[in-house]
Amino acid sequence: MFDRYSRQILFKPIGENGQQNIVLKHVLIIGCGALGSGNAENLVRAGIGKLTLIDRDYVELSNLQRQQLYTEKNVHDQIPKALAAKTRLQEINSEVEIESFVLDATSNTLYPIIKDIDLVIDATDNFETRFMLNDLMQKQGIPWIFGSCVGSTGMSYTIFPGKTPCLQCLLGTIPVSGATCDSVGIISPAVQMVVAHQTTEALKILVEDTKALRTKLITFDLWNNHYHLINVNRAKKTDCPTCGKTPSYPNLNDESSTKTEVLCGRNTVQIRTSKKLNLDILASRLQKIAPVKHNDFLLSIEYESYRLVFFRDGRTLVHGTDSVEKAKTIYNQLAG
Amino acid sequence: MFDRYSRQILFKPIGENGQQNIVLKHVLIIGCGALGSGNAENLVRAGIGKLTLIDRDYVELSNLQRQQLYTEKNVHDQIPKALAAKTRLQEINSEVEIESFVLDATSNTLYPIIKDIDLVIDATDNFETRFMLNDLMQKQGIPWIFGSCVGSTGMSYTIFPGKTPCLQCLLGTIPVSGATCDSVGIISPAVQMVVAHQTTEALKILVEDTKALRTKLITFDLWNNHYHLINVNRAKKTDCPTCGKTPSYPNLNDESSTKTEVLCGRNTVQIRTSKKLNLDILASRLQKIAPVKHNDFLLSIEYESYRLVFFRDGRTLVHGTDSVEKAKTIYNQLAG
Amino acid sequence: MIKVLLFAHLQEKLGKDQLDIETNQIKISELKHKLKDQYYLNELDGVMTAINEEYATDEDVVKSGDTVAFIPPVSGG
Amino acid sequence: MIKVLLFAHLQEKLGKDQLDIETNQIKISELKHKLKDQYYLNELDGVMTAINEEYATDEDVVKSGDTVAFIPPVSGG
Repeated sequence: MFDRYSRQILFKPIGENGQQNIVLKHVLIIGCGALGSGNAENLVRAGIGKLTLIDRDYVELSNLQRQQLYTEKNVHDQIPKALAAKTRLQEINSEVEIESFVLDATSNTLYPIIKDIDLVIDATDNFETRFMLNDLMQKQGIPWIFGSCVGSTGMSYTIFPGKTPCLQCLLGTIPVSGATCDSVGIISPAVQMVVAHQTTEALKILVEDTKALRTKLITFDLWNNHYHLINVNRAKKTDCPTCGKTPSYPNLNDESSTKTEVLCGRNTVQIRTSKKLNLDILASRLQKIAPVKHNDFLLSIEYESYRLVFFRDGRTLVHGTDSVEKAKTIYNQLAG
Repeated sequence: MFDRYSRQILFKPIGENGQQNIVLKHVLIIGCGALGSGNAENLVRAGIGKLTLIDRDYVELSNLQRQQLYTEKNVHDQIPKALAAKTRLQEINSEVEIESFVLDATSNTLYPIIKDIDLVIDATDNFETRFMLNDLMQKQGIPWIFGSCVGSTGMSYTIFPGKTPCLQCLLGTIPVSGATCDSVGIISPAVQMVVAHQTTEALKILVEDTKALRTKLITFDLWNNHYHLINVNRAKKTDCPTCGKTPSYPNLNDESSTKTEVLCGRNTVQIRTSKKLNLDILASRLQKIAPVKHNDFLLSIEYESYRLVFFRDGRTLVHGTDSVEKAKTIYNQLAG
Repeated sequence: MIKVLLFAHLQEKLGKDQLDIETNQIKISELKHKLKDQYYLNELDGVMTAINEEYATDEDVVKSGDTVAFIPPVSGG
Repeated sequence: MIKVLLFAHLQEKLGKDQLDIETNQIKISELKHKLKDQYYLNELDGVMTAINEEYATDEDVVKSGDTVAFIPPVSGG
């Protein structure tokens, strides 16, 4: 049965027992970009029992430089990442149960998904989502593995509710950092370093070898040859609004039904409504204005200097502006 | 033109100039196992001008746990790794020129391949080949990046002929180490750590940012949370038989025309002859003995408790024994 | 002397990845002030601080021979 | 006291990843002898040695307060 995992079973800290554990576990990966692709592929190759993926985006040409599950054909077909990822992952290992959602990860969308999750891997690309996740994981008592990267640098830290400091303890407030992959770039090895550390800690948790856990925060810079392990035990705060004695979970506020968000560094605005879009009806309306590209999950149209991508779940990306007002105007002209 | 590499061009140490350099360079990767897969995918995604791959093996089920280019279908079809790798890599990036060889990497097979190579990445799985490569690279003046991994550990070091100590300086003699992936196992993050370091140093060399090179040997253990950078400048020996003043290149001896080799920890013997095999003729002969599986590159047959795989280039793998004598006997019974 | 390590965009802003500060001891909050004044490193608010690879706060004091690292959180993924 | 770090299969053989050796100074070759005698670490031939993250040979001397790492080359790929 376990022939395909023989090299991992030979590794003593895993062994037959560890493999039996891995096969019973359910992991949620939030985001199917660079970190999500890498971690998902590792866990699927390792024989994880069940994997749930959630991502709001579709595959674009500039993703291919570092997002290991995707090909030129995915770009051409404008496939949502969560679905393109699932297809490739099942070709790699048909034994793993994979569930994928083309959705924004919000507290509303995650609540129904996380009920039997053993572990969450953070593969998001922004701190707003991470702080929401931090609250949600503390509330539900689920361990999660923070990871982020940009340029040739990255960091990772494993958060156990009730045991370790949480992200709020470590960072105080949501950082206002201009450094995203879309503003200062990234090289693929920085991704893999974070992935390697996230997957290792995930395997330790899945095989229940908790005394091997790293416990320190790592931060590295591959181009400048730095690697540091930081002891952050002291960061735990008893009055933390997320993991302290009287938590208020400040990042779990209700989301309003329509919300706009500037996607940092991408010259793109996301508009989210609570109602699903009927893409067929929209297609027949829009193709009078300009040629549309259309598949089961999304519809894209070039309009003036903008490109709009409408998703079935009610979201629209307006590429070509970082002005919310401008994006709303264009959106209303086409889909209003 | 460079839209797909935009995130890498945004990374300042690469930039437009660096990308122009990457697109002009030619890298050889020796071995298409775990390290080879990872490095090849990184370089192809990064837009390397030309990539040459050489590997003697075909895809097996136990490879899938850590060798990122391969799928269950490759296992079923028993595709040689160098070819399965090329197919997947071209789906990822059709702009890269990829050349692949299903061959043992020996000084004889490498000589004609390395004439316009800028850099070699070591993705072999044994020190015999690495010491041969070390001699060859010193003789030709080509930089190469040593990498190896087992369990949750790994190491890497970049060797510049004329500048750094060579592998012979560092290790003295070919190490007799029992620790291979086939004897003590491996987890995929150990692979990625080595790959991340090899690809980073490769990118520095390709964009000609030599002052950023790491210069130290790294060694790490992900399960036990170790990471060390070792300064090895002192290891350079003026009387080194490979990189010293009067080199003898002790590992470039002529290979005899027929050679057998026990593949460590795999319960397999490789028999290599200098004459190519006509697989069609062999198939028609062998199918009288037992059912054969046969594709353009290899032919496999189960015989008694052994499985033999004949390659077109003249090699045969006898699985199910680590006795050279036994393997030769079986081989002669079937193909002698 | 105190050794200061800088990461990510702090590095880029300064043009190098480390600095030596000549002083016997200094509070982290004062060290940040000093660096903001001398090197215009306004990005030092909201970065994580470590003294000798231990998490530190603005109130902690760093002494000669110590290494301080300023680690800005990065957000990509 | 000398701190000894062990990697890969040396670790497995010993059942832990570090050792403290009570001595003021010792040659690497003698330290290897000592470890072979006391812990049956015969695998110490052919491993790389580093003192405080610097490559070292059997002739080098390690002193109290130093960290010695024995790094067996691994061959997988």
